[in-house]
Amino acid sequence: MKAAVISFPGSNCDDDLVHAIRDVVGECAVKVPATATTLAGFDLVLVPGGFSYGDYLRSGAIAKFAPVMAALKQFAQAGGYVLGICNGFQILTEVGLLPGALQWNTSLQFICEPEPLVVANADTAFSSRYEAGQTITLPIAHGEGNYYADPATLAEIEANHQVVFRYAHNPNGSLNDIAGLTNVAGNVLGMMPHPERAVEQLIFGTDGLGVFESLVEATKEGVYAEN
Amino acid sequence: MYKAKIFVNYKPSVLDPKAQVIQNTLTRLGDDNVSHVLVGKYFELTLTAACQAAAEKQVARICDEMLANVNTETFKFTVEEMAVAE
Amino acid sequence: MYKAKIFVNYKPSVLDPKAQVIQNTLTRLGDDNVSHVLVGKYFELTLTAACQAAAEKQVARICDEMLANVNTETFKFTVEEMAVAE
Amino acid sequence: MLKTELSSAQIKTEKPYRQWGLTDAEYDRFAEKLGRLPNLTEIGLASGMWSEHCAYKYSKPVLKTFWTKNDRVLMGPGEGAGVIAIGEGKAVVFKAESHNHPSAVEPYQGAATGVGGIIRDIFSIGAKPVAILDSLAFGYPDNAHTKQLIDQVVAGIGDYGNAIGIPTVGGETKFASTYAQNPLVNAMCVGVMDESAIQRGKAAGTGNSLLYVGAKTGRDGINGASFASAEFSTEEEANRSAVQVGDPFMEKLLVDACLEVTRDHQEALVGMQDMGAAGLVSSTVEMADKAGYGMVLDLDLVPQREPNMTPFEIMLSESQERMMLCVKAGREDEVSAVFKQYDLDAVVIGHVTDDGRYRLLQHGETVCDVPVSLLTDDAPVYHQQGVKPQRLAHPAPDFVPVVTDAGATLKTLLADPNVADKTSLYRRYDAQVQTNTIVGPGGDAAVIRVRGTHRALALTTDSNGRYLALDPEIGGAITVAEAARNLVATGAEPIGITDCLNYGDPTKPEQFYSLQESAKGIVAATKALNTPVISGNVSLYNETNGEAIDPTPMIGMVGLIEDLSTITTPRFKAAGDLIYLLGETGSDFNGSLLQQVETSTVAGQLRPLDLKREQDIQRTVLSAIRQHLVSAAHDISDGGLAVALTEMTFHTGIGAQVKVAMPAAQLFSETQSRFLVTIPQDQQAAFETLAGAAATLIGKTGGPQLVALAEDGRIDEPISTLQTVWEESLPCLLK
Ligand SMILES: Nc1ncnc2c1ncn2[C@@H]1O[C@H](COP(=O)(O)OP(=O)(O)O)[C@@H](O)[C@H]1O
Ligand SMILES: [Mg+2]
Repeated sequence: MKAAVISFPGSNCDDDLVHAIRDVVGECAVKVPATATTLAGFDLVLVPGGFSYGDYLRSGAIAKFAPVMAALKQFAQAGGYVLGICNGFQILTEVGLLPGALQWNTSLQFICEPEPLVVANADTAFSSRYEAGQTITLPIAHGEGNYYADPATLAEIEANHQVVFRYAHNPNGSLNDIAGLTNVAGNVLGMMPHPERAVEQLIFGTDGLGVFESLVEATKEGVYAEN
Repeated sequence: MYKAKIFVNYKPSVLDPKAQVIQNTLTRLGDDNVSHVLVGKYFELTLTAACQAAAEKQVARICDEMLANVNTETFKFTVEEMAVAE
Repeated sequence: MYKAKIFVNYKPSVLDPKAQVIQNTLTRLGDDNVSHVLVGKYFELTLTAACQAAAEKQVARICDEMLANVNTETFKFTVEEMAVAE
Repeated sequence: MLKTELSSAQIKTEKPYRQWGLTDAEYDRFAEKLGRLPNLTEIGLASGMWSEHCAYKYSKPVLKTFWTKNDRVLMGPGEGAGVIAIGEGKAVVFKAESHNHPSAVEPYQGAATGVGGIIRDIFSIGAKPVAILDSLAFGYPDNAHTKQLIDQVVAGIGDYGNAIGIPTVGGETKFASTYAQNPLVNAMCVGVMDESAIQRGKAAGTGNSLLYVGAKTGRDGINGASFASAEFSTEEEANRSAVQVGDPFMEKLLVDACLEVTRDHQEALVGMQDMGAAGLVSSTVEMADKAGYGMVLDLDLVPQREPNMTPFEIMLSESQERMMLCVKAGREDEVSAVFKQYDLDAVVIGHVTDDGRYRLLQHGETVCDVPVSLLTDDAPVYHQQGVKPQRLAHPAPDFVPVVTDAGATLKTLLADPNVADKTSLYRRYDAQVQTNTIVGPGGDAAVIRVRGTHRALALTTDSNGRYLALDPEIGGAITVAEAARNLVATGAEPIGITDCLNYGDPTKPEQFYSLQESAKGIVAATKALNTPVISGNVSLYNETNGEAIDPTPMIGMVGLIEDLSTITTPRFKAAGDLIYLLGETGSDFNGSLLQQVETSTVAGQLRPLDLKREQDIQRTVLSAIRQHLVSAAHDISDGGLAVALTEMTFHTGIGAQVKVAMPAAQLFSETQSRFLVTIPQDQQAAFETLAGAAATLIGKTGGPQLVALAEDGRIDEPISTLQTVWEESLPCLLK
C-alpha cells in the first residue's frame, strides 16, 4: 500500500500517521505538501489531524482552499480511498466529500481522553478487520467534534449504513453518537478519534491498528489499483 | 473603496452549543430575564471594486465559499461605498 | 421585550491572528483587492425589562462581564423595544 | 505610551524611568557609566535590561549558589535552556518559565503566551519540543473570579499546546488562599535533540547579519520585563499596553522552519535566540554579549504591525512568535528562503560589529549608542541581607490532629482540591499527539519515549508552598526530594532540574530571606540526589497590596529510563500482591494538608529532611523496580499514607487490606522519604532481601474495600465510594 499524508500548514498529526503506517504497519507512507497538485500513484490519501491554518475561522475552513484540494476531490471521486482523522474529518466535511459539519463540543471544551467506540459497520474498506458491534478504545483530542447533519441527511446516512464508529458514551454531543462515517460510495471515511495514536502496545494499545490493516487489505484487492 | 459588513449566524434548526452555554450562565448568574441568545460572527472587509454591484458579488462569493459553512450557517451582508476621506 | 444587538471586536492595537489568516488566504486566492479584514463577534439577546434604560444597563453589564474580554476587546450595542407581535 | 520625546536633560529632571521600574540611583549609575546623559531610548532599554527579569539583580547572588554541573550536563544555565546527555547520542533540553503576572491580568493570553515563550526557548537550542508540563497555583475556587481564572488559564495552556502539536503530559494544580490575588502559572517544555547539534544564542563575526524572523512587532506588552518585576497595586491594572496575543499557528511554522535551518543549514547559522522578555533588545544584546561583539540595527527594517512606533516601543515590545538569528554574511538568502517556504517574514535588520557597541538607527539617525556591556555586565547586582521573619523565629507548637473517624477524614482529604482528581482540567490538554506518551497526566510523573532510542524520559513538576511557609530551607529541599520521588516511582533515575522561583518582593529583607534559605535547601538536595539545576527562571514581586505569596519554588525534574520494560505506575495491578511501606512514619502534621484543611492555615516547625535516608530509600525503590520486582509504586505526599494507598486503587477495582502499627492519625501524617510499593507474592523473598529493614509489609491488595487498621482506629470504605468522592469534587467546585 502506498499512502499519501497531506501536510497542511498547521497539521500536527501528519508525522504520527507516517510513523504508524511506515514504522508499525510496515507499509509505504509519504508526506505530501498542501501545495501538491496531483495525488496520482497513491492507494490511499490521509488527511491528518491538527489545526490547519490555525483553524481560526472554523476548523477546516481555510484548508479547503489549499491547492491540493482539487487533486484530493478528483482522487476521491475516482474511487480512491481517503481517510480524514480529526481535523481531517472536519476538512472533508468542509469540502463536501462527507455530509454534515462538526461543531463545538457541547461542553465548549477541548477533550482529550480514551473513548470507547462501537464498530457500527464492519463491512467497509476501513473497518473490515473489526467485527460489527465490537467495542474498541481510541483516544479523542478535539474541541470541535460534535457531529451535525440536518434531519434528512442524517436519515440518509443511517439508511445507507454510512456510520462506521459510534461513541459508547457520547463525549461531545454528536448526533446519533456518530464518531466516524463514510460517504455514500464508501471510499471516504472521516472520524474524530485517532486510530494512529493506538497502534503500539506501549503507547495506547493497538485498537487502532484495525483501521490501517483493513486499508492494507482493501488496497491489496486492487479495488483502486489503476490510479 | 467599499466596506462590507457581514453577519454569519447558525441556521435556526442547528443547536448552537455556544449560545446554550451563554444562556445557561446568564440564568445561573441571575440574568434570567434574558430569554433568547444568538451568537454569530461579524466580519468587516474593506475592498476596492468597479462598482457597488461588483463589490456585492465578490462579497457574496467570499461569504459562500469561506466565511460561512452553508451546511449549518446563513449569512447576510451590506456593502457601502466609503467616504473618500476614510 | 427588548432586543439587544451586540458587537464585540478586538481593540485595534491587539494582534488578531484570525483576521490575518483570512486576509492572507483572500490574497492568495486572488481576492487581493480586499485590504482590511476585521473579525468580530455578534450577539443578540432578547430580554424583558422595566424600561429601555434598565435594559441598556443590564446589557452593558453582561457585555462587560461576560461577552467581551475587556483586556483585548471593545463592545458596542443597541437596544430596541420589540413590537408586541414578536 | 510616550507622546513626546523628552530630551536627555528633561529625563534627568522629570524621571520618566521610574514608571518603568528604574530607581534614581540606577539612572545615575547608567549615566555615569555611559559618560553622558542617556536619551529616552537608551534609558528605556536600560529599564528592560536592568529589570529583575533580565538582569537578576537581586537573585543573581542566590542563583550563583546553585549546583549546575555533573558529567551528564552538556549545557547549564545561561542559554535559552539547559541540555543533558541521555545516551545513544541524544540529549534532553528543558526549561521552565513563569507567566504569573500576565496570567493574573489576562488569564487566557497570559497562560497561552507563557507556553509559547517556553517552547521557543527549547527549539532555539535546536531541539524538537516533545512535551509540556504546567504548574498552576490558585486561590480556593470558592468564588466566580477564581473559577473563571482557572478556566481561562487552563484553556490558554491547552489551546496553545494543542494547536502547535506538543503534548501537555503532566503538571500540578495547587490551591491555597495565598495565591488568590497572585496565581502562579509556570510552564515547562522539554525537547530532544542530537547531542552534536546544540545551538547557542550568539552573534559573532564582524559583518554577519541579524535576521529577524516571525511575527511583526506591535505595541504588545511593552516593557513586560519590568512589569513582571513589579508588584501589583489593584488600581494600576488598567493602564497597560496592549495584551500579548499568542498565535500558535505562527509558532508551529516557526518551530518547523527553525529546526529545518539548524538541521540543513548549520554552516550558515551562527546563533539563534528567541525574543522573550524585553523582546528585541534583550535577544540582540544577549547574543552580542555572549560572543563579545557589538551590533548595529536599523529599526526601519523591523517588520512593524502599527505605524509610528518609537524606538523604545519597537525594542521593548513583547510581541510573540519572533526569533532572532545571526547568519553568516553572504548566506542570508539561503536561510531566508527556508522561512519564505513557511510563509514567514525573515528580514535582515542589522549586522555584527567589532566595536562592542550597541547602536540603533531610525530614519537615518542614531537613536542609541551604548556599550553592549553597559546593558549586561554593568547592570547592578544587589547583595541583599535576608532577615528571618518573626513568624519563623517563634514557631507555633506542634499541631496535633484529632482523628475520630479516619474514614471521614480520608474522604475530606480526597475531596480537597489539592488531592482531588484533576482530570477535568488536564483532559483539556492533548496529551497524546506525537504518539510518544507512555504515561500521561494522572500518574506520579509523565513518561515519554525518546524516538530513535530504546529509552524513555520521566517528567514532573512539584511545588509545596505550605512547607516553605514554615521553613524555606527544609521546604526547598523537600520540594526537590518530592519531585525525585515522583520520578523514581515510575522507574526513572532523576538526572536534572529546572526551576521557577516564585517569591515576593526581594527588596524586603524577610522576603529575600525565604529566597536565600530555600536556595540552600535546594542546593543540598540537588547534590544529594545528583540532579543539577540546568535552567530556570525567577518570578519575584508576587505581591498584591503588600501581601506576598508563600515562597513557592517550582521544581521541574527530568528522569531517565533505560529499560522500557521497567516503567511502573501507581495503580494496583492484581489482587493478592503484597503491599510494602518504605520509610518510617512519625507525627509530621505541621504544614500538612490535614492541618491546612482542619485549621485553614499552616503553623509549627518542620522536621529536617534526612537527605541520606532519602537517597537510600529512592535507591532501594529504583533497584527493586529495575529488577522487575515491583508491580506498582507510589510516593507518599499530600494527605499521607491513607491518601496514597487510596490513589493506588483508583480505576483498578482492586481494594486493599492493610494493618499498620501506628495511631490512626498517622495515616495522614506527611513524614518525608516514604513510598508504597506492591510486590507479586513470588517476588517477596527477593524484594525483602533487597529492601531489608527499610520496607514493612503492611498488607495485601484485593477486595472491594479499602481497609486500613491502625492502633486506635480504622478506615473501612468501599473503594468505589472513595473514587467517587475524589472524582466528583473538583468538577463540582469549579461549576
Ligand atoms: N495542571 C495540570 N496539568 C497537567 N497535569 C496535571 C495538572 N494538575 C495535575 N496533573 C496531573 O495529575 C496528577 C496528580 O498530580 P499531583 O497531585 O500534583 O501529583 P503528585 O502529588 O504525585 O506530585 C499528576 O499526574 C499530574 O501530572
Ligand atoms: Mg506522586
